[in-house]
Amino acid sequence: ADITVAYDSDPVTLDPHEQLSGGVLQMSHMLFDPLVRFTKEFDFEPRLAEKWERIDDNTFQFTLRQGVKFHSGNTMTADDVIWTFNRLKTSPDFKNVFSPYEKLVKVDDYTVQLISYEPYPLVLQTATYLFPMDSKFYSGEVDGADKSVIIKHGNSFASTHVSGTGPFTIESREQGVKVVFDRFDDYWDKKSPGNVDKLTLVPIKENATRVAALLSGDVDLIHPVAPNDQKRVSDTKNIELTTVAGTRIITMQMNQNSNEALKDVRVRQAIVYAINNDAIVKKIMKGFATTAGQQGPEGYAGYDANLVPRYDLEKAKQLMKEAGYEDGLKLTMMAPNNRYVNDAQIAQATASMLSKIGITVDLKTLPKAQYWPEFDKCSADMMMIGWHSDTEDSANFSEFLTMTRDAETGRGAYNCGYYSNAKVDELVNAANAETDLTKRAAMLQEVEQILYNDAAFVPLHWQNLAWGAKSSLNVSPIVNALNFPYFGDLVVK
Amino acid sequence: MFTFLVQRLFQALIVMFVISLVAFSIQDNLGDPLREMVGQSVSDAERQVLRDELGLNDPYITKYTRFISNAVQGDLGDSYFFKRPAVDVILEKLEATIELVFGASIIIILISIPLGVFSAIHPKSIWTKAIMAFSSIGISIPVFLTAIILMYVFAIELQWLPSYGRGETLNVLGWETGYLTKDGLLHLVLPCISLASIMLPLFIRLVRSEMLEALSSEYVKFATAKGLVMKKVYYQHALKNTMLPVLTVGGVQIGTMIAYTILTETVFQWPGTGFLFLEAINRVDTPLITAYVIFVGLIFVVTNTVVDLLYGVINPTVKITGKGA
Amino acid sequence: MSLLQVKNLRIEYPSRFGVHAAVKSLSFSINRGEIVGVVGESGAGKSTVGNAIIDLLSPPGVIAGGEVFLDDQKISGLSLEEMRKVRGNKIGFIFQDPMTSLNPLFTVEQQLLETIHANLNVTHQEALKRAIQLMDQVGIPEPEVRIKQYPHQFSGGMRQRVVIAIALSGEPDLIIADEPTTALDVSIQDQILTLIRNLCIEKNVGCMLVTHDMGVVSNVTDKVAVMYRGDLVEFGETSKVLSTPDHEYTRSLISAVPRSDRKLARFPLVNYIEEAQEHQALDLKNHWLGQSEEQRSYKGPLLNVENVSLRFVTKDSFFESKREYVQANKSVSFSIKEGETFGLVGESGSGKSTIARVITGLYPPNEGKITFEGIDLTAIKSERERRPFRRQMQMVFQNPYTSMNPRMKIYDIIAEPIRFHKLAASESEIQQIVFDLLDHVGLGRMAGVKYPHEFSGGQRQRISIARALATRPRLLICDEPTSALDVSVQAQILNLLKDLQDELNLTMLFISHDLPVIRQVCDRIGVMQKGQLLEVNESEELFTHPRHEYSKHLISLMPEFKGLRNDI
Amino acid sequence: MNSLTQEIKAPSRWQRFKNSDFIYHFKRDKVAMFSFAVFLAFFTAALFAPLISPTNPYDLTSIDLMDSELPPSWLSGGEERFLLGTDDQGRDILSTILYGSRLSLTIGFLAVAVQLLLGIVIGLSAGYFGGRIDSLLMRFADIQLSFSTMMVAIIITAIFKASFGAEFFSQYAVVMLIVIIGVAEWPQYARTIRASVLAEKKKEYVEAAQVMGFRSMRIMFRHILPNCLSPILVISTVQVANAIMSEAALSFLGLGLPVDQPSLGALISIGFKYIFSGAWWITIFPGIVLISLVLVINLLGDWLRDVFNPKIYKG
Ligand SMILES: Nc1ncnc2c1ncn2[C@@H]1O[C@H](COP(=O)(O)OP(=O)(O)OP(=O)(O)O)[C@@H](O)[C@H]1O
Ligand SMILES: Nc1ncnc2c1ncn2[C@@H]1O[C@H](COP(=O)(O)OP(=O)(O)OP(=O)(O)O)[C@@H](O)[C@H]1O
Ligand SMILES: [Mg+2]
Ligand SMILES: [Mg+2]
Repeated sequence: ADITVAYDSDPVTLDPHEQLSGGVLQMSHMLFDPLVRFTKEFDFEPRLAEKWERIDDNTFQFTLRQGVKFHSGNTMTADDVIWTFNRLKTSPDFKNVFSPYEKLVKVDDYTVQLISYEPYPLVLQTATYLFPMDSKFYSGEVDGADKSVIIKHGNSFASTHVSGTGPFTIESREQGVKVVFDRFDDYWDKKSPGNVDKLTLVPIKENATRVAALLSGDVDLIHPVAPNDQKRVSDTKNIELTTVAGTRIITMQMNQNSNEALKDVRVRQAIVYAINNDAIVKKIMKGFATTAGQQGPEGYAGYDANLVPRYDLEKAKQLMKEAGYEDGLKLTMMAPNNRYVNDAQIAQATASMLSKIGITVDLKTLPKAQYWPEFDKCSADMMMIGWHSDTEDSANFSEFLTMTRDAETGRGAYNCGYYSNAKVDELVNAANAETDLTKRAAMLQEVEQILYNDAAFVPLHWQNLAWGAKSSLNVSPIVNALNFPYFGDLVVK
Repeated sequence: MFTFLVQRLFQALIVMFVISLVAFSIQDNLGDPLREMVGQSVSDAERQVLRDELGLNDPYITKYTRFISNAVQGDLGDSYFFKRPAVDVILEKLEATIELVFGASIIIILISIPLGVFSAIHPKSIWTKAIMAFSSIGISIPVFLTAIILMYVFAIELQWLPSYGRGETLNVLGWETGYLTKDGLLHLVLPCISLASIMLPLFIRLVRSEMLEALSSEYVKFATAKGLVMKKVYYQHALKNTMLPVLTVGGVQIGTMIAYTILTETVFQWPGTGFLFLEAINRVDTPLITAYVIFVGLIFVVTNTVVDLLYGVINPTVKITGKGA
Repeated sequence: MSLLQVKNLRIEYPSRFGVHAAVKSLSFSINRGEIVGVVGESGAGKSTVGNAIIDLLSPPGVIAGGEVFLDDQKISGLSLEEMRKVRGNKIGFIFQDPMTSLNPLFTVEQQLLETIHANLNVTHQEALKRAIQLMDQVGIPEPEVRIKQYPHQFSGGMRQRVVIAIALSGEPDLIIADEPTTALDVSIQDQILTLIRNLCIEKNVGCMLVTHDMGVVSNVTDKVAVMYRGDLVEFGETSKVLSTPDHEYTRSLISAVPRSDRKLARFPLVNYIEEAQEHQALDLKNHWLGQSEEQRSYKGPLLNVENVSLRFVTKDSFFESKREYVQANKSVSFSIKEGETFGLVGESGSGKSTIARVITGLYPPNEGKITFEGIDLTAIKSERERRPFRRQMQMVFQNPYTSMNPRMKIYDIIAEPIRFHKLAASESEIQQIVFDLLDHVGLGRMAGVKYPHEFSGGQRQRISIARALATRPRLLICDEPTSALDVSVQAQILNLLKDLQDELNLTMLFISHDLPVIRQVCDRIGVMQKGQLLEVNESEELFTHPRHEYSKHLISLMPEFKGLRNDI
Repeated sequence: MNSLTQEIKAPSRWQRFKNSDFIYHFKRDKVAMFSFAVFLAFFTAALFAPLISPTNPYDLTSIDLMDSELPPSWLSGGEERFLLGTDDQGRDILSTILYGSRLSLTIGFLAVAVQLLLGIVIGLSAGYFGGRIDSLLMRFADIQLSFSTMMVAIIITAIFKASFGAEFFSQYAVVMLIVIIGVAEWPQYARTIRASVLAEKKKEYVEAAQVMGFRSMRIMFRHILPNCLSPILVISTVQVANAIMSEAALSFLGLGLPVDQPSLGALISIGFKYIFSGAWWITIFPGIVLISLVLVINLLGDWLRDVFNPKIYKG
């Protein structure tokens, strides 16, 4: 079957290692295959790695699938995987994910061992980022330039040429207009029920247009679907809405550096108590989000079901009084207005909720291009940030958002709250070296508990993901919370 | 005439130079291009390396001289996103925009002139009132809404017309045109109407009001006395005299349309320069933004030169000379 | 059966200050082959009648009563399309204001051809031939070249002739000509009147000829209608009306005709004034106009024009050799003494208006210089230095209508220079002066609240004169200042100018085609042809013993008024 | 409308004004009077918004998210408190329209005034003086045109932030918006006026004025300008609507008014997203206000144009 899919943007490159972004990963899952991939339930599903086992604390062994062909016709072997791993280590975007590993060693043609410096628990998570590339195809030179080089801001061989193992090959690509994918005839996964022969991906930026394109039948599948349009999409005959609880947390950080009052835990708590997550989710997100009381969503290691949102206006007022801010205080707040779903509205609603406990908010919303420089400077007392864990793991949130800022290690790089708690730092670091997953989960849960008590930040919600598609498309089996639909497996009736 | 053109060419260069200077000085206020290039977990040190590679950390003067010395060779830098020379990217997207603007202009001309003339000739007619009321409403409905409403009616409810994109195009002498295929034409309808709807009210009003002035003139009276068919009196004698301001506004608007078809192109996902510009702004693709603004400056100089030349053609008392005094 | 019949026509111009009945109850008729002259006071409603006949009254004018018949068919109240068929084809119309009648954006050729095509069924070639022939008939030199040009490249008289050519091009049965020859020199005027005359005889065409020139009336018309304040006071055979007028107004009108045979000290004033507008002779010593500011120590000629040449580019080109020019002035030199009136006569298109514009600094000359009181004006660069001379030097434009800002009221038009040059102490004084000036040119104060387009041709001309006088100039350049005035008003105005001259030593450059007027007014006269000044002579000398061939030719053609002259 | 003070100071002037053609024609034109009345009604309603509006939508404590997207009171689900319903944040639409009009009208009119001022001065000078001045000014206009309102906003904000600090900007947001929108769009006027001037200055009345010795300024403003008025009026009426919507677009860029104080334009833009998801009232009611406002402004503009053209007879 031939289908047309409309996204809000198209992949910036064909090189899977150039940029760690949703778009590139979505593309990677179509043109390449990872060693393992997540299932809907966050379990791991073997792909190019048939089997895996932990050899010791620092060593993890993968057995590769045999008879897998690249688009070029070459056969995939351990050499390709090692080549890919080495390339990843040089990629500015991915090297961070693979920094715990020392090397990938070849045992035989179809067996490799991943050696980490320290005991590392998240090997399988990182293995989802390892999409073996065709080392022969990508080696050598064209026009005097190395084919394998990764260039972010200029042309490279890899950014325009592809040879992967994925279910699709590129037929044509017109950047910003469309990408046409063709089914790869020699695709290894013969068991896959997928029957899409040709998939055209078009970027449609405007929410309303994307929905219109679906409703008018010009495209078969769209993503994302804005909360406002979801009802309309699900109400339309022959069109179905598929939603998945998402993993991107939306938070507000409270800058202790810029505002004296926010150093006081009671003020922070008051703010958290004053904010009605339910109302935001219900009214602004139209129910297409999950209210959050912590960083990681359900299914993540650190998730603690007891840490629920705590909206209590009286309590909030009480806390303000205790902290000596009975007469209220002034805060500045900044939020992007085109980054997250309904970001500006959420910020506005938050501001208005805070006004109920006497906090006057000077709110400013900006387009993301202007917002990020402000965020880098932590310009306001409260700043909105959403975070999606690249490793689908609780620790990642803390590493970037709530650990003490440390320029050297890069910890707390996005911690505009300047929240700092030695215990949290210690627990997260320990968890990252703990291979016993139960123990590790306990540690991460403790972290969440501390953050909860300290009101380190204001958790708002996890954004849901939504796809709208013609009923003939069997979408729900292939979509997941990670937002990498496995189009290779898509069944069209 | 010749001197005039040479002078204009020279002026165009100055204009482009000044624009580049201004565009360059505001670059830092547009946002951080790095953000759009790297993932969230990339460390600060890595970013600095990239910045150095891109020359973003150089002092302003260095950056600007580098830019200018490349620019004289026709190289305005590579787009970060497209990874190709910005000029090429713009030229490539220009086709789509020109086709869109062309279609919209045709609609505007075909509608605004007859309606404007009609409402000037029959100021008391009920139709005139309807036209004027419609145009007032038209002025206040933002193009975004017009576009969406059109899309909902014609694409979703009636399913007569496609909702987005350019459709099938035909390559004629290196120009991808949508005017020669049925699919391409269908795709043109809604965007062109939306784009036209922004300017239509203005032009109807402008034609009408200038026409009213012209109709009260003696030469129109004399032309009537000569026994000419009234159509000729209105559409030749009076209309030509109304053309100067209409042409001027037209010139500016055509320039503006080519330049900022942003909204229409965004709504209809039209792969043209307006959309390109908006995306460039969102992605902080500074080389592309700079190249684009310079390019727009050129468009304005060119359209205004053409308009100035046309003044001379339309109104022989307006002299076009290259003399500087 | 008469060609045109007008019955009880009444035309009104309503305004916020009441309804003005421009024509009260008018009836007359024109037969085929007949020329009916319409004369009368300026503002009497002559043009209004003409416009009403072809249903082109300028708003807010309305036909309040009466009917018009053409060939016994009622043409008043026809539908737009039916009326269109009458216009151009049945009735050829020449508007009073030739300057504004032509569309500035079309060439003369386009405007002529479209008329021919609209009314006659001919091929393009034939039409073009006819157009060129017509241009030639109305006396435009080099018609093949000139036809390609735009109206602004024509002189006043030439434009008037183009308008005539257009009106005649549709072979109409009836020609309504509203002062068609005001801007034409006598020889061309003669040519055109002969043309019309011949049309009437050969093609049996009727003609309504509005004119102020009593000479023309007596020479070419068969019948004459005399209008006074919206009424037809007399209508009959020309010879009868002129020799034995019934109405008092006709009589006084005739008496005011300037004499062409000898010079008088003052113009005879019309003594028929219905509402006795008591006009005391101007007591200039106590009048604002008499309070001059200048110290006059300079002794030489006030104005000196030396070797002035000016050419217009008619076809521009990058290459010098390919450019085409019209030489409008060729080495013109003359000088005017203080208190003198210098007349300029000559062929239409000979460069008279151009030299006037050169003197006022509107056109910088290509060669030569202009000195005013010994100061070289062409050397002055800045507008600021020039300003004092501007005030001392005023001009009445050949076309009063276009020279007035259409969006300003008459009061402001006249008051503005006084205000600007601070010639009056207070606003009330300004008001006094403006009203005074309006009175002196015979318009009355109520004229102040109106806009230029609400006036008749002659009235506009008077406004223009009033404006020029408002700065109390020392040199007044008059380009055809009285062409649209009936003889009675003309006499009044010219007397006013004469008074000013006597009292204040006002210097004048007087451009006119009306030779009798020139003879009455000027001290010395220059004769121009094709951009050159052919001869400069004392006024009486020129009329009695012209030196140049062309001067002789001109004077011989001066239309003679053969009316009663029993009052002198 | 400061007539009251003038009456006391100079009764004669007031008298003259009362007798002027302007007032005369105004009194006789029902459409003009009606339009003016409507305009005045909007104007006063906006001016006295704090007194007449049911709630203060700019006071965050008074709004509740739980009240959001309520339909107008006469529809099912509507509430008595909110006559025209509420927006996405729970603001009363009626009150927001009243408060928002105040901002939008101020910005719309003053920004157009700035555009007019710049456009007229520059266009007149370019057309009248011609030559080098013309080239200079018109190329300047080309440069200006190349930078969209958005870019101009970025430039001007950057300049002001650099020289006065960020605080200043938020404090004087309205002034800044007027300057930004005013500066961004003058070339349209300048070019139109220049074109008219090019045609007008060749006319004889201008020559006559020159012969009178009038200063260039006077000739430009007093003589030529009134004759170029009709396209200016047309563009102005359109520009008011444009300015109101531009302001809304700028606030999206974070360059305009604070998001929690939506202007009329902003309210309309907010509502776009909801128009097909049910809550049409967020856009429609303010939209109707804007349309009627623009309509009466246009009617007044047309009327003014006729008054200023003495040749057009006004029954
Ligand atoms: N458009 C108008 N509005 C108001 N009054 C007008 C208008 N046109 C002419 N009038 C008035 O009507 C009267 C007659 O004007 P008309 O032009 O017919 O005079 P005329 O006899 O042709 O005079 P002249 O010989 O000076 O041309 C004048 O008093 C004039 O002021
Ligand atoms: N702007 C111009 N461009 C080109 N040629 C012009 C221009 N103005 C005048 N001319 C030409 O210059 C010549 C002299 O014109 P001018 O107006 O001085 O004549 P005139 O003596 O006043 O004639 P008339 O008595 O008919 O008014 C004419 O041949 C005319 O066509
Ligand atoms: Mg007349
Ligand atoms: Mg002349």
